[in-house]
Amino acid sequence: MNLVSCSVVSNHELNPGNFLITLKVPRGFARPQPGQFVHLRVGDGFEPLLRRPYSLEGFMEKGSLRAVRIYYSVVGRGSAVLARQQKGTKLDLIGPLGIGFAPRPRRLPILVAGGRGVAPLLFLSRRLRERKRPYVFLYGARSKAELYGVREVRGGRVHLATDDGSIGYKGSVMDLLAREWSESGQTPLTAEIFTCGPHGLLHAISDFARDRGIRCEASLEGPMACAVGACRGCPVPLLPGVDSGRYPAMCLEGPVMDATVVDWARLP
Amino acid sequence: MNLVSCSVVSNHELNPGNFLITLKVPRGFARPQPGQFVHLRVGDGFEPLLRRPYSLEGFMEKGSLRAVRIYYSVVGRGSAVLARQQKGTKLDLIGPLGIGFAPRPRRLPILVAGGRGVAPLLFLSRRLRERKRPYVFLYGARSKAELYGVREVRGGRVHLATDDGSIGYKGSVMDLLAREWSESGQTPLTAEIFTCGPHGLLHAISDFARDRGIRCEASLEGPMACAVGACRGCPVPLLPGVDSGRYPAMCLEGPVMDATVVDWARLP
Amino acid sequence: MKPSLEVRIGGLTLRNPVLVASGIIGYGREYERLTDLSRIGGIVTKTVTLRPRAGNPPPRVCETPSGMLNSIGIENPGLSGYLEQKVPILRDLPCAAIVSVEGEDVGEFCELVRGVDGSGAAHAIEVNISCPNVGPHGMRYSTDAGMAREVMSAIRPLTKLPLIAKLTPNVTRIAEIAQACEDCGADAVSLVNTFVGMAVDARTRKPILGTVLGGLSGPAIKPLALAKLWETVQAVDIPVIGMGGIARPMDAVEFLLTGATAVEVGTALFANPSLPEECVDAIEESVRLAAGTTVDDLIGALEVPEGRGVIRAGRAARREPGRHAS
Amino acid sequence: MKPSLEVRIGGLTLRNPVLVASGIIGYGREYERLTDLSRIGGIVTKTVTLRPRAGNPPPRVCETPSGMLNSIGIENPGLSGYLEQKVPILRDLPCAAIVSVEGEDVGEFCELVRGVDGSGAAHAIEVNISCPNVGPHGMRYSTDAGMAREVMSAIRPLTKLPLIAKLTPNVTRIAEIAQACEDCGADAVSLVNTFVGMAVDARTRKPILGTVLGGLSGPAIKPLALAKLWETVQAVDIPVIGMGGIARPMDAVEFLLTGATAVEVGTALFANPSLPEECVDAIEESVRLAAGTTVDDLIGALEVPEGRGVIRAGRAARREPGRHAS
Ligand SMILES: Cc1cc2nc3c(=O)[nH]c(=O)nc-3n(C[C@H](O)[C@H](O)[C@H](O)COP(=O)(O)OP(=O)(O)OC[C@H]3O[C@@H](n4cnc5c(N)ncnc54)[C@H](O)[C@@H]3O)c2cc1C
Ligand SMILES: Cc1cc2nc3c(=O)[nH]c(=O)nc-3n(C[C@H](O)[C@H](O)[C@H](O)COP(=O)(O)OP(=O)(O)OC[C@H]3O[C@@H](n4cnc5c(N)ncnc54)[C@H](O)[C@@H]3O)c2cc1C
Ligand SMILES: Cc1cc2nc3c(=O)[nH]c(=O)nc-3n(C[C@H](O)[C@H](O)[C@H](O)COP(=O)(O)O)c2cc1C
Ligand SMILES: Cc1cc2nc3c(=O)[nH]c(=O)nc-3n(C[C@H](O)[C@H](O)[C@H](O)COP(=O)(O)O)c2cc1C
Ligand code: FES
Ligand code: FES
Repeated sequence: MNLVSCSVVSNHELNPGNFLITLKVPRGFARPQPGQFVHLRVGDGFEPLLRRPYSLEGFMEKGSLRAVRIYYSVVGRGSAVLARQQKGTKLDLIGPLGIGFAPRPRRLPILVAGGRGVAPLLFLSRRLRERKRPYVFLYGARSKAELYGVREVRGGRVHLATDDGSIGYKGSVMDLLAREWSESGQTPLTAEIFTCGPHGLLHAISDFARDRGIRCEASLEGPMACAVGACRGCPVPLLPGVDSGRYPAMCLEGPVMDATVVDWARLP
Repeated sequence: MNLVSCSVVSNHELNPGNFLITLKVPRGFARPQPGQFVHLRVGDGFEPLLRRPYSLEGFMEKGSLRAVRIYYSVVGRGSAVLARQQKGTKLDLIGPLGIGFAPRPRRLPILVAGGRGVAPLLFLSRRLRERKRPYVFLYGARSKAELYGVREVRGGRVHLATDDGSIGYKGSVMDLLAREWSESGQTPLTAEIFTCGPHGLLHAISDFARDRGIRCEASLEGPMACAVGACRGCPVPLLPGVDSGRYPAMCLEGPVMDATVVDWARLP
Repeated sequence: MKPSLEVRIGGLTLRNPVLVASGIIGYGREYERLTDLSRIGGIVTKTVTLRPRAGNPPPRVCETPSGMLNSIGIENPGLSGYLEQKVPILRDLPCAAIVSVEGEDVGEFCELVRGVDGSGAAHAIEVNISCPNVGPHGMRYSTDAGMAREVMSAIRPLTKLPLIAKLTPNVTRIAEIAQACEDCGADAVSLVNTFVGMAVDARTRKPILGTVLGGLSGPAIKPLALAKLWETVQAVDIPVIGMGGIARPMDAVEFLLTGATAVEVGTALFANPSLPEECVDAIEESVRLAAGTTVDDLIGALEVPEGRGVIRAGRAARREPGRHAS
Repeated sequence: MKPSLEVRIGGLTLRNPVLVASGIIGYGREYERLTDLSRIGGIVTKTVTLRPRAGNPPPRVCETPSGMLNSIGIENPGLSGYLEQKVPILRDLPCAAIVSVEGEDVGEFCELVRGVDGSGAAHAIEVNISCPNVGPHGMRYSTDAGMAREVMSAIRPLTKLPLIAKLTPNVTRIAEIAQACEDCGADAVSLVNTFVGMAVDARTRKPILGTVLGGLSGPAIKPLALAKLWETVQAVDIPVIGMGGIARPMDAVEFLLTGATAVEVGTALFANPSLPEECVDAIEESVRLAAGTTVDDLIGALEVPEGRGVIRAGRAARREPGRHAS
């Protein structure tokens, strides 16, 4: 982990409200793991005052050139400022931070993405491909227009779901997962789930996994101040009985956590 | 006076730290007098929170097209935000506001400009030219590079002063005024002074004028909140005895005021 | 069907719960070309004192991060000036005129209330017992429940007009002052006035304001104003008028949800003179979205987890204390 | 010749007057890769309580205009956890380690001071009597001079380490609390802790923080923090450590000019981990510009017009009151 300055290589709106930004980082920035995030200063001045945490959608390295990619939605002040940053602008970020996805050897990784939650899973899928590991990629969005990066997914079986049925399975990616699981013949000993998306979806998926004893890692989100474990501002509520009421710090023990111990009902 | 939306026609840095911005205004914006100002919202959001007052450097009218010009220095947050506004950006302003210069009939107007204070005097000089009235234009700056708009001044006699002597009289425009006045043979009954610039300069000029009984109008500056006379946030300190300790509102009874009654020592 | 936005402050019914705060809009005329007063509930005038006041030496205003400091010094024409110059202006207003008054002692408060009541132009009186210190009295009226009681009980018998006590946030327990005002017959309390603040120019090594200290207002104080409002609505039964940092239309809704019966727009009016009207629209829209029929469906509708965030002051003391330690 | 930036807090001499505030930097290690602790005066640890605390339910932080609200709930490992896990970390710090402690009653404060004193790793103790309410005790220690006196006089005999009383700004007269601490042997007071605040989500109609109320910090409160500092330095003779909204290097100079002997950097560290070092540079540069030789040439050097802005509290009461009414 390091504080490094970075410069905007490109920053485009890919579909309404969703942007992809590429940031050039110096060699001082360590190679990140899929699921790790950076704490980005989106602009100078006090609006916004705090950095914003973003999962990495990808990491590129060519010779001495290093760059990270972030896929983000404009939901408020910080992301609005970020969306205005032009090519060449200098920003700075702290990272890589947190704990990423940890696929186990000899298990089929089932990646389940909801909406813009696809970002860290695209990063993971590329890593799996490099490792020549097969995987399943389930991706749900409201409509075909909001699907991003599908064509990028290679070396794995992709199944899509859209609320409006404009492509793939018509319905939620949760239902798609249920169908695929039952048809796949996989067992908790042969496969595991990696997911990211709206907390409502993650909640449903973790219930599904718990009921069947499937190992399931989810990437969480929530407001953060320091992002390095100092301020304790990012508590993750755990289910009663788990770890005696302690609140793990999302920035330090997450953002990727064992979904089945998270008390989703108490997570905003 | 009105609240009107405006759009940036152009916004350029003319010399280090000094910009000229042209804003297209609707017909709802009344014809301004030289010395009047506008209260400009330099950007959205809370940084800065308040509008910024700017004297008009000029007003253009072509058919139904109206535009105002502002010559401004980047000295802080608001002006820094303004300097970033690109062509086409929509802003809004309140104006025209305040009381402008009031040249008397049959008197020679002597315009004395210090630095960026030249703005409202350039506007005045054009108006005098339209009226076919002769005038004298004394203009001082640190160096030749910082002189703006000199070539624009027509129909009047121009005398320049620079601290470094890179052009014109070497020294302050105050000394230039003293020299010109004594050589001109003008009297308080034949000429009057209109000035704008750093308050230190205005102080000196108003002392000079008071000692000789010369009528002298100066354009003041200071922080403002409402700029329409409501908040009383812009008091002008007057000399003891003048108007029984009342504080006129700069935005309402100024910004152009009789320089010889202002208590410059108490004006920040 | 259009939801009703009417609210009542004592005997006064307001078209809607959006007012402009004292000291912001003068006596209304200054903004008549900029703000459509016929669309809002009313305005509160600049505070009127018994004698005319020239106000404080410059500079009187200074911008700070998301806020501003002011030290105007209640520049105003005094009661006689008010009666001669301002009353006619207020009579022509297309909205309610709430007249703000401040005395240096109980006697002055009484004279002022009598004078304003007699003038006929006022729909209500906002009693400014909250101004950061003017003269030797310091902030005593605003910071001491006993003094507030003294003032309110002295003026209550002098007028049938709704009396709104305006409180300072610069106290340990604002709810205690609010309760004192309620006990002495105030029809409502309004809060917050400005927070005592200061700005320094490190280069000149001088304070920026001519009076060194000033009052902080603007978006910077909104979280503090909401907390003071929350503390107060738990402690009194009379209407509470909320203000402090309202700068976006939805901010007004936040104050109503927290329990304010009406809101006052302040500093942000300088940047956006249409803000009061936009607040009215946002409130109406919020009532609609909640499938409500009147603004009462918003007031105090904040959903708070059991026993959380309750401040223990006077009447609220019975309940569980909140936790919010750093 | 390089000006000396050394300052003394009781028996402790700091390399320079820049510290990092409690709750911001943990115990130092969390930021060792981001902030060069060898260039600053020291850090104040996260507050340690007698028993371990899990902290408050989420969300615990929320951004506001130029500020942030937090309701962490003093999550910390407790005294025993401190002794086992944190003491070794503090021993290795390249700067002074000031340990912050908070008890729920006088007895707990005593146990904590004994424990920290015994641990050896602390250069000073910051006594957090200012935290917005934790449990039933509410804000009593911080908001009542008598209670402050009780705590300080009980712990003073228990240690030779410098005792710094950290005060809350959520009181009518902070100077009175500061004087009580001075009278009871505090070597210094530090201020401000956070201002009680609240944020509301108008769409969900819920408070944003899990605890409803939280503490406001950041640039938004800087003008308020400077005013509290100004009030306090006029009332006590012991060093005052200033903080609240320091976000740019020159902000630190503003606090020193206003009378602070040292400053603590808080919230802004999250955005700019190098800020403490930049503050040190700005202070050194300001001493130079003023042709000074030591930082003492800055401390309290603010040029204030005669009789302006003086706050009447205790020892300062003799002087003329300031005027800063709206
Ligand atoms: C580890 C981590 C990884 C993340 N990765 C991504 C990513 O890859 N792409 C992406 O678009 N976003 C991501 N987020 C969320 C992102 O940080 C927030 O959306 C962002 O901070 C919003 O900032 P803002 O200033 O635009 O919105 P704000 O003005 O801060 O808030 C606007 C709205 O967004 C809500 N909000 C604020 N913070 C968050 C948050 N952290 N999560 C969800 N809602 C929030 C607020 O409640 C409010 O309703 C991630 C968050 C975390 C903690
Ligand atoms: C009637 C009037 C007409 C003006 N006309 C012009 C003009 O034509 N061109 C131009 O460049 N400026 C003009 N000004 C000054 C201009 O308004 C300020 O420079 C501007 O508000 C600075 O804002 P800022 O946010 O950039 O600086 P701030 O961040 O507000 O302040 C930065 C520095 O500038 C100082 N400052 C702040 N406000 C003023 C002020 N009003 N005057 C002088 N110093 C100030 C501050 O003390 C601080 O040191 C005029 C002011 C008035 C009242
Ligand atoms: C320039 C200015 C002048 C003010 N004058 C008065 C006043 O005369 N009487 C009063 O009760 N409040 C006065 N106030 C306080 C406001 O009415 C309001 O309580 C405060 O500004 C908080 O609201 P805001 O943050 O929306 O501005 C003044 C505020 C400002 C900014
Ligand atoms: C996330 C967070 C946690 C804090 N925790 C503590 C704490 O444990 N003890 C304490 O005395 N102050 C705590 N504070 C208060 C700060 O030390 C400081 O007094 C306050 O934030 C004002 O300074 P600032 O505006 O520079 O942040 C905390 C502040 C924040 C933002
Ligand atoms: S954000 Fe500070 S501990 Fe996680
Ligand atoms: S700025 Fe408000 S009265 Fe002049």
